[in-house]
Amino acid sequence: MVTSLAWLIPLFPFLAFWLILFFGRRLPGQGATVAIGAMLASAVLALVVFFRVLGGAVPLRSTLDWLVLGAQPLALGIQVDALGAVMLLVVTVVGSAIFIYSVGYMHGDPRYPRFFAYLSLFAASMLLLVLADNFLFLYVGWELVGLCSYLLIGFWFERPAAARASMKAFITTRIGDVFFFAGILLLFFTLGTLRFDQTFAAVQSGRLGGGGLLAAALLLFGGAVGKSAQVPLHVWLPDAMEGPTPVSALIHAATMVAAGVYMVARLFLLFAQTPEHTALTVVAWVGGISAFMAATIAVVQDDIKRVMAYSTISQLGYMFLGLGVLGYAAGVFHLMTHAFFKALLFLAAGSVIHAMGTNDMKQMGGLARVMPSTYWTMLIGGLALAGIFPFAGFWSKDEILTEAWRHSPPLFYLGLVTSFVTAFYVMRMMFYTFLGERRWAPAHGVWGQGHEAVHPHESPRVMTGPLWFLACGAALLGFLGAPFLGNPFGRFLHAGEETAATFDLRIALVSTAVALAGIGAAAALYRWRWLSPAAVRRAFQPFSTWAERKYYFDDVYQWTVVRGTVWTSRVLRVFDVYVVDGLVNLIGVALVALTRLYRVFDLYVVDGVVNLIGWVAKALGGALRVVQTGRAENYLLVIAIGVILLILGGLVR
Amino acid sequence: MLSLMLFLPLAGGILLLFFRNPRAIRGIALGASLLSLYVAIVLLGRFNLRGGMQLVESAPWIPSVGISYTVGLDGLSLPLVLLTQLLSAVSIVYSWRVELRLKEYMFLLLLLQTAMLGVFVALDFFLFYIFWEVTLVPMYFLIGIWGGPRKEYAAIKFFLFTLVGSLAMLVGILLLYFNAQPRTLDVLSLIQQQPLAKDLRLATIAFWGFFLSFAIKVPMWPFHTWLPDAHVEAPTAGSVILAGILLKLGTYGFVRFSLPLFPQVFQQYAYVIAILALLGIIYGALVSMAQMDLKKLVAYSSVNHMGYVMLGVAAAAAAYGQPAKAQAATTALNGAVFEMVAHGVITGSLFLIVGVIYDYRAHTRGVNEFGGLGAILPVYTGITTIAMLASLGLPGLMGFVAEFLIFLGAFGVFPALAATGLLGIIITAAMFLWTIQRIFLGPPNPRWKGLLDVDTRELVALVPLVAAMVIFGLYPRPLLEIIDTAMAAVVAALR
Amino acid sequence: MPPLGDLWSLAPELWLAALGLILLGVDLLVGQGAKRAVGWVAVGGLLLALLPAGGLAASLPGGARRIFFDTYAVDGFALFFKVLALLATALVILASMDTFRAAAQRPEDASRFEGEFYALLVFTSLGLVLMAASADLILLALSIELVSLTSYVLAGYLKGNPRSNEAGLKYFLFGAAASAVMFYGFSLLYGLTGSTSLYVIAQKVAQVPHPALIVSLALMLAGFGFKISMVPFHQWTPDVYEGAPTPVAAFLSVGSKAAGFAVLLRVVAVAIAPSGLDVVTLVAVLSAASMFVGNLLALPQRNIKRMLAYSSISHAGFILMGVAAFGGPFGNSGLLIYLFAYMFFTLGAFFIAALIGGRLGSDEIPDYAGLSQRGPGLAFLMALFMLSLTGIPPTAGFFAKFYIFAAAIERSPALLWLVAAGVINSVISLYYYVGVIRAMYLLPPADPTPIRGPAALRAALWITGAATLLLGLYPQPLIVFARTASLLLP
Amino acid sequence: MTVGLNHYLAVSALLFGLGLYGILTRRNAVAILMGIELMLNAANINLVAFNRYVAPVALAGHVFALVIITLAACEAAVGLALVMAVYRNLETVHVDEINLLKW
Amino acid sequence: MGELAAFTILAAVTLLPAVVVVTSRNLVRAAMSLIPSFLGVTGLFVLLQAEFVAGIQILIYAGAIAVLILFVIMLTQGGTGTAVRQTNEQRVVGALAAAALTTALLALLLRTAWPLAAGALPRANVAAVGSAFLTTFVLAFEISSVVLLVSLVGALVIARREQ
Repeated sequence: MVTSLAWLIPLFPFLAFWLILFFGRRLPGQGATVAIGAMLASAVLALVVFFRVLGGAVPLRSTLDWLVLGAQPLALGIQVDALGAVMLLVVTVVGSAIFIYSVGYMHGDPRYPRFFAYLSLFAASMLLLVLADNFLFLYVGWELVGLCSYLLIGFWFERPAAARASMKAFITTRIGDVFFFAGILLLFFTLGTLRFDQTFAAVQSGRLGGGGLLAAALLLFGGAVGKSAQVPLHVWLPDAMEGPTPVSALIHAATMVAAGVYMVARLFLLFAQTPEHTALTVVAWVGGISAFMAATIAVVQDDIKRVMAYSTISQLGYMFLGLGVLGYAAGVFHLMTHAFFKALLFLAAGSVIHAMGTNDMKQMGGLARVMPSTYWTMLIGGLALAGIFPFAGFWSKDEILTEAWRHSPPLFYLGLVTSFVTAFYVMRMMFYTFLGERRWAPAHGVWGQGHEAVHPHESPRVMTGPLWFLACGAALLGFLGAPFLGNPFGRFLHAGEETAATFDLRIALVSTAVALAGIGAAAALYRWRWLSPAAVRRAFQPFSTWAERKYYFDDVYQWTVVRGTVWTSRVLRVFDVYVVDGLVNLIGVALVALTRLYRVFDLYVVDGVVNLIGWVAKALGGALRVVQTGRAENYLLVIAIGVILLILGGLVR
Repeated sequence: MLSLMLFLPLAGGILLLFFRNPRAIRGIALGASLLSLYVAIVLLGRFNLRGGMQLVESAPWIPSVGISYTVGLDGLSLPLVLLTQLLSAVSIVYSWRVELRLKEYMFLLLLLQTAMLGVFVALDFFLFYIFWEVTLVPMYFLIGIWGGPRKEYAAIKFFLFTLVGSLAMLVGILLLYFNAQPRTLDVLSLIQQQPLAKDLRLATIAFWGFFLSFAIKVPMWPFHTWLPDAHVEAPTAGSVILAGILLKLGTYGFVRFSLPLFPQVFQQYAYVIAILALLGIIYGALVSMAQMDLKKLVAYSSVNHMGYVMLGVAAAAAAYGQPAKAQAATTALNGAVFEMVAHGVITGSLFLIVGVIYDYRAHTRGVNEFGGLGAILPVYTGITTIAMLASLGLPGLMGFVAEFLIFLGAFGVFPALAATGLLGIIITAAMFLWTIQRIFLGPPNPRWKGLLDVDTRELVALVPLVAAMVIFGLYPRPLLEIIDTAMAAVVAALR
Repeated sequence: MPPLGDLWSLAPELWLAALGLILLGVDLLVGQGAKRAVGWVAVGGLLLALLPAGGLAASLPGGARRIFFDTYAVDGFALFFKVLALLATALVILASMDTFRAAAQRPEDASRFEGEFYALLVFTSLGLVLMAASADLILLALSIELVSLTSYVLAGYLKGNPRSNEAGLKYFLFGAAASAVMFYGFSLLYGLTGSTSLYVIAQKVAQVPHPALIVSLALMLAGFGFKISMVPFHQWTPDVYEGAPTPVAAFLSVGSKAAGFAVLLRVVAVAIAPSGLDVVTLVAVLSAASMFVGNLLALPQRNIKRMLAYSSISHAGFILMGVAAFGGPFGNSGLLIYLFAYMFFTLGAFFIAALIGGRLGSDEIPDYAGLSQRGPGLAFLMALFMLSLTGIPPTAGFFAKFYIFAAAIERSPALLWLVAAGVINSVISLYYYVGVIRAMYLLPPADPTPIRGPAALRAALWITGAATLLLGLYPQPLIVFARTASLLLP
Repeated sequence: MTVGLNHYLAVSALLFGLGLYGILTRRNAVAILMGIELMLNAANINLVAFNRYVAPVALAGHVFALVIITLAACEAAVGLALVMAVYRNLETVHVDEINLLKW
Repeated sequence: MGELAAFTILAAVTLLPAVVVVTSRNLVRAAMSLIPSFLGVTGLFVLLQAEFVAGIQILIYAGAIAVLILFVIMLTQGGTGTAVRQTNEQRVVGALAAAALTTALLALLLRTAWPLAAGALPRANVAAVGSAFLTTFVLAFEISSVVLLVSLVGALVIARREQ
């Protein structure tokens, strides 16, 4: 019964999508009400399912014959285990908050209903992905999530930047997807199943091991790298900020990027079975490097959303790092807490942008007084991100660092440095935005006298409400992983097993100290102004230039992959017109030249076998025509020669 | 019943010759087409999923030569018949506004419909060949009379290319005929007899005869050069039928004839054919990307998609005699046939979409001349986006299921080739998204301010196709179940 | 004295001879304005001749006979060609009536010898019938010359027209030379076997020394090749077809070609084949050469009659494929089926050319532009004939080609190359046949006035059109007829 | 040495060759016709000679020769009529000047 | 011996005028030369005991055909006279082709083992030919008459002027 209910969880938003798509403005609240209603209904169902799982029914399953192959139905379906239940809750709850917030944020947009339709589809796809008990559904959800991000990033497609960004996002992630797909194919080819449980069983029984398994795992991880924007496929994420802010929140918190982490977590058993955890080591290092690199780039961004974007890459890196060092629970825990505080940060940033009409932090300042709700909630989010006790981020990040320390000290140090940088850029952002002097001119009445003329205001309730709700989550959820409460989250995730991860006070202290140092450094530069940021920047040459140029990833891709493909395709087109088609002609022309046929034929004939026939045949015909002189004596001669030839031919045989 | 379905359109076509009133002509054309579609649906109702070849109707025709009129349906032909019916009806609806030589136009469309249906249901090689060739004639006229600026060139090129192949196939058919005991042109009994199994030299000749015919029709790389010309110059309905159905004749031939009749030879050359398919996949996608003409772009994407189909077929062929690979072969074949239907629906709708903007609105197909249409034509944008997404293989839409199955199966046989083929998926995605971006996104181009969105007639033509994409994309089982039994039988026969 | 029964078997021939005389007589009786009546009498008479032919057919299952001391065959094969010749002649006469009417408008083409024209056609038809049935070299020589002599006259019939003069003279010179060469070949064959009877020759030919036989064969082939427009004895064809009155060209392309093939088959495939010469390869090479030369030369043509002439050469190549494939159920009847089918669509195409030529005063293909609007029925029929000439189903041309390819493949895998040549040539031929369709359907008319033919011509056209389609869709009766006919070839 | 078949064949072949030379090199249509007549005569010599030496019992050769003589007469009549018709219109009987029809 | 002498003379009478026929620049002389050539052939026929054929040969060839040809040459004066070139441009090639074919004929025919049969021709030759025409070749006889009739009609149609 409950498992059948689980089908409804993605179905509600999916139906909402079609409803809104077709009936749009005629629906209550121009479709927003439908979308939110569906989302809340899903959230309620998710809760029901969650408690069911909590009650011990693990995992819940339900299958459906999606197609038949060789007269055998391919039974595919959904399952809910602890991981799934947690993710369902995160997606539906955070999603609901973002939906509600959007009502305010998107107010007055000409494609308002469309926006909610896409959001619903986005949520539905993500929920399908989470519920999948097999690679196919996982992949379907995975791709649909990508589609929705494409649609939503490019929602304001009139802006060329948005259109470009949406395409970049889709194609970059699709490159990852192809690896993912190849991984699926490899697994299906060797194991003959698409179901997770059967795959795990087969892997554990050793039917696929060693290099094959490693290859499969790495291919699958390739998908995660694309989806979760890890180095080197992270380039799409910052550009994706061209989408409306709620979209960014949804992408960064609950759906798109979380999918990659979720996938690795879901397939953790498979990754863990690779020889000497090689696959996990790769995961961890990719995560660690992404975390550090993205954090350093975030430091030099002036666009408030881009700061967030790089922060997301960085935090996702943390999650992978956690998973990679065998901190299964830690990674997933961070995924959950991050969902809350990052959604919060984005929505708050959206609130700021909504008020200011710009993304540029350098044109803000002193907003704390104007928009207190936003300020305070964002501060909570910021502290959670920085990993300050007792906010949610502290607990999850701490757990990851503890695991790292136990399994890979170099990664621990990398994480630690990153945590300093994280705290630094978060506070830099807060100082730029909310504190200090105003760097904007108050409005003088008529809007449009210049871009400085803005009138910042607190956002409406429909936007601040979700902010506060998420702030509560960001502040309190960490305690689910608190050691003194017995780490209930970890136990739940491990289905009651005793977990190895334990709290290490020394690490907690060190990381807190590092985070505080980061905050202090930020304050020193941007609040107390002991040092000029420019001077610091110079001091850190060439490091800072690298960070500003985003480690040149975009440039390299532009010059190699993008131009490479475009040029190849152009060259091939020319090739197609002139060579493949022309080759036959060439033979024709050569033949014409060879036989010295002097008739001139239409030069426009540049194409195809038709023209081979055209050229050669007409040329031959022209040449033969010369024999057809119209003079009887020639004809008679041909009779004689013909007879002679026939005699000769007959004799020779 | 099957014959009724088969000849209804032709009967309608002949009937409308006696009318002058354009409305009557259109009405008769659509009526005949829909009636035939209705009969097809009735037949679908009678179709037994496990029944193999069924609803067979047979009558002696030219007994002296062993030719009979035999038609029948199985899981391979039924989906293609339905596709034909659907696209033909859609084409007639779309062509409602054609005024130039309307009577001839509708007659040719209906004749074409009968011919295409005939190819799919014929179970006698002579009958098959007649229908196969008859498809060329109306198409020649459709391109030649109602086509674009280079219509004459495109029409004759199409005709010549495909005729080369057809005649090569005729030689193959005759080789089969004379080696059968007793001599017959009945497809089923020839498949059962395997007349050329004992003489591989002749079998090879016959195989390549068939191959040439089908490969030109598909078209496989490097026989594809007729396709862009024909597609671009054909009128919209012509392009729809050309891409949606006529290309399928080739792949249908591979599955229906080449695979069961010459399994050994096909296996021998499967790798070569798979490489050609792969070239088609990547080449088609890349060349399509560079096109500035929307129709050409869609045309080259067909080269890419038909490459997938051929990859699946080649994979199945390579699995001959290897029971261990039977599962992969079945999967690949299922995918290939599913892709035939999917490509028909998707590319058919894409050509309609191009027609909508070109025929009655902008009168240009230059990809770069548009921009920002998304704000001006929201419905049109939506439909186009769905179709293009389906074409690039987005899950939840029809194209994905097909590509998924093909790769799933092909990977079991040609891992390296299949993996390389995945590149095509990326390029196709990039190509279509870039196209969407250039046409629909960005600031609205003031030049197109006054364009009207899709009208009812066009919606009636497009919605069934889009619905099919979504429905079979989400739940492919009904369609796949029909296909699967037939494909399992083909593979079983290969062992 | 020969038994009287022999005369009964000769009833169609006798009736034709009588008909010719009757026509000459009727011509004297009717006035200058009503010469068409002679034509109608001729058509009626020819159809009447089908009756005794039918009676013969009924008596045939009793066995093929040789009458007049084995010089004349009364067999299915001969009967088949009788029917073919009678039908072709009747159709040509139907079409000629319009040609004379149209020619009367142009002073250089006007002729007051319309009645004699029909009589000569009937005599030619008699010649064709005799050719197909002659089993003796002497009779062959006579009947071939009967056809030739009348044909020379018919080709040059428009005496005021220099082109017709030229066609007649060229045809005569070429034909007379070819005949002289052929007669020399006949004389050698007689010397080698001591008999003029084909049956005796067939028995004795196995002992004949090959070099001399080759010489004889080569010399004879000049004569036969001339009749069937086979390369390298084809060169008169385009000039004569272009210059001759169009119905005459049609008649040459169908009637004398068919009879030529009948002779070729009787002499080469029946009488010479037992010698052990590799006749198959020889004929196959000639077949391929004819196909290629005919087709390649047809490509650049703009004059419809010249184009059809070259097409006629290439079709001779296709039919020769049937000669090469002789032997076996397909091979024996392939040639018959091809010729019979070919008759209808070739006649049809020429008739339309005659009609258009008469109306427009031009035989240039570009002048066919927009015919689909000026005469939809005509254009449709012409398109049908063109497709049939190419061999596109469901036309008679397709079935004929199918059958002849089948015959070649059945004969021997060694003939596959010839089939391949046939395939290539079919494709080449599409190009120029479709050129006509293109002009009619794809190009706009220069002058939109409708074109309609008179009733007689329309009847001829619809008969040929219907036959073209019917034989394509349901060739079974034709196959039965042709197979029975070929079985009875002794 | 007696006269044998080969003697006659040699004469016949030479006569044939002369006739052929005539039709190949003459430009006057009537002259070409004369060449053709020579070739026909060559055939007749063959026929009669073969009748004498190969098949003396029946007289097929003689009959054949007579038929060919008849045909030669007919050809001459028709051919010369055509030459006259051409001459009337074109005022030439030279075949290399009669080529309205070509290619 | 006498037979050989007769043969040689007749062969010369046949062939030498024939050379004139095909080479003379004067067409009247060429046509006139036809007559001795035809008479030579007649002589050969006699030598071969074909008296009836010989008779017809004189009547038709030497009598009718040669005269007819002369007649037409006179009528078409444009083509006669020594001033006009009588050979065409392909004289050399034509000569070569004729020579080649003649050589081939001589080489192959003279070397052939003909199936020579002993036995003599019927004595009463003329009557025998007549009876052959009325028995075995009766059909040929009948057709010959048709051919003659048709040629006559045809020649008349062509030769007569249109009004």
